[in-house]
Amino acid sequence: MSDAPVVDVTGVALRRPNALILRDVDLRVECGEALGLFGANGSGKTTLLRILATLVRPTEGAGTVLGAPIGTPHAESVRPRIGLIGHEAALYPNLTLDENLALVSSLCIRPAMTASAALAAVGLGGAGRRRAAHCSNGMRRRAEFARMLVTQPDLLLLDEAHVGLDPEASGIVQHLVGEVVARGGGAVVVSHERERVARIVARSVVLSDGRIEPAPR
Amino acid sequence: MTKRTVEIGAFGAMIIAFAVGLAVPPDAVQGDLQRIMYVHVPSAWLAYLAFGITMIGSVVYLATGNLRWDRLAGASAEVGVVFTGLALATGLIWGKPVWGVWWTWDARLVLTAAMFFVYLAYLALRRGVDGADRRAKRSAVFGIVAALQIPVVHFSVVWWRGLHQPPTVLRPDNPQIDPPLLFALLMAVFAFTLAYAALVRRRMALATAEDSLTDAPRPDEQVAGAAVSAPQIGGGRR
Amino acid sequence: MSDWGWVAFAYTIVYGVLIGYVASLVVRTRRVRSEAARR
Amino acid sequence: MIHHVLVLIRSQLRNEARAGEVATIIIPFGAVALLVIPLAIGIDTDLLARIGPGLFWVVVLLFGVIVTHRQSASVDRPQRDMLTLLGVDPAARFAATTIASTLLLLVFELAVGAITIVLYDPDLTGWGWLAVILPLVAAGLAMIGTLAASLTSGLGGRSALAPLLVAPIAIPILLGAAQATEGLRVGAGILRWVLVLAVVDVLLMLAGVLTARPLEES
Repeated sequence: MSDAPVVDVTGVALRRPNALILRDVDLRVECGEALGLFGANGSGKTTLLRILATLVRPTEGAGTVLGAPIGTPHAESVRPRIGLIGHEAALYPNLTLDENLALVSSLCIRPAMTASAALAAVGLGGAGRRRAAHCSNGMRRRAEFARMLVTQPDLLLLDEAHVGLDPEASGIVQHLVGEVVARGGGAVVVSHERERVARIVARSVVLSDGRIEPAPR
Repeated sequence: MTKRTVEIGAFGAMIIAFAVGLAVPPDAVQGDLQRIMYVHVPSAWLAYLAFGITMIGSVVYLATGNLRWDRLAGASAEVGVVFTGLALATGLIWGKPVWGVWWTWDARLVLTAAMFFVYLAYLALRRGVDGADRRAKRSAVFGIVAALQIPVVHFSVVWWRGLHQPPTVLRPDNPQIDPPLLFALLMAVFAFTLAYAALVRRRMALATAEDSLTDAPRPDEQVAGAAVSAPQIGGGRR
Repeated sequence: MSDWGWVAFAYTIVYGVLIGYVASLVVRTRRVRSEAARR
Repeated sequence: MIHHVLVLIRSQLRNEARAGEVATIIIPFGAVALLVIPLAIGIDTDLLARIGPGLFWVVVLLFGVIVTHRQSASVDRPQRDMLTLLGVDPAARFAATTIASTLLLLVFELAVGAITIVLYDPDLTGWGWLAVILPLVAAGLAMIGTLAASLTSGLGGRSALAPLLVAPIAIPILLGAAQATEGLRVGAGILRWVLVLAVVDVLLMLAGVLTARPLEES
């Protein structure tokens, strides 16, 4: 991939009825960089991630994500290269983990791994026939990580990455981020666990008052 | 034409139409009950016009993304539901003494009732959605779906009840209505249409004010997260 | 009810509803304006 | 695109087969409705035989809305985000949900139809036409229901709003279906009503596909 930054947005503002979510966000993620994003509850981290994922159009601001200008139809073409894990798992509750992952890999243009191999890699090889509704939160998170192994995104967006994870599973986060960085992609990791995040990202910023500030050391 | 001119004109025309409607001689067949037609026919006409304008506003909004058209669609629907309701109510009131029943399963009645409920659903949808852009998109989609369906509703209802006597006014070669009565009817249609225009303008202005209240920037605006501060218990800030 | 009674009934409803609707528009506009002024 | 649609239909149907909402909740609910109506209007078997088809269509319309709003068709934001990021076109999603709902509505129609035959003993002259009428009705209802579901997704009061959006728009479907079966009973031509159903379906398909994108962005 080229050396253009993975994320390069300036002046991003988002207004919702009765609230200004983001005021003036400047954010740059270089190729091969992982960025930690902190912020108090309700400061707009999730919304910012959804803007970077091209799922939300900002009210103001410009820039590019994976080279595509945000807020234009052109941005749709890079969507398959973006991986987003939100706080709720994107799983069909009545399908098994196997079936959920198989769905992803059959919709994916170029799956990097089979569904069962990905599940085995995150330690869910024995739970593939269990329905998502019957899995614990931590297991569902692991299944989401398996999805990232299948889709191999160039921009990895992790929301509340460490919630509900045991130490082994946080190793998976480290692996995923390391992999995307090694590929020359970028990652934005939202978390409240600053110590754990510090180990996997090169740089951290804080979202506060609708702006991005450098993280205090 | 300024807003004021339209409003004053509408007010004046309504008063004239009211007076003319009561002053013209009674109809040869229907007697004084004919006077109900001077409010019923224009209301029914506006029910259709308002729906047409809502459809146009929805289509142009989706094509251009200009919120003005969405406000036109919404305003026209709200004013339209008022006139559709009036058309139904006056139809019932006319039907009771003439036919002996409030309601009959006449094709036009059923169609008007269906439109009334489509309007109500449209307005309920608008009320349910927060945010001008989101509301505009969703209601425009419903406005277009409804507009596509209305002709089908029309034909299916007409076929269902069999064809009815066509309107008697619009045949200049064979006027079946006395000139003074025709004048009263046309005056009423004119006055009601002007009133519709004035009301839609008012409603659009109100919509603009409401949107700027909820969506526009404010000097003391709170940014998301400002509402959340360090907790008072549990050792405070980490 | 006489014919004129029915006519009066219909006219009362039509003009009553229209006046009521105009009044509601005026009230709503006022409320929004005062809300905007308070900010 | 077609591949995406097929994959999505399969997983939606599988999801519903496991949840069993249509089979264990909505069909019994429709059956109860057919059972209580004679209790309210009296047990005149001739009358029931005559109004049976009409009641069947009313039940299909009002309860069919629930089929299109079943839990397994509701797509929450995380799933929708995932599908969008996988590059699934909004129109493909609309098509998949609609086709899955059409198939489930057909099942619903057949089950409720069987109950109508048992309880009301209607005249079944020309029943072969139902092979055309039932799918057309199912498709139309599925499209209106899917549109209404996406129009009301994420809104408070959604469960109450969607049926209000559907019912008046579905009038031509109800009339077309009811008049077609009535026409079969009295031996009149029904082509006109089948045509109404077909036109409704085509218009809704156009509307659904063309508006999928603006809806996606809202």
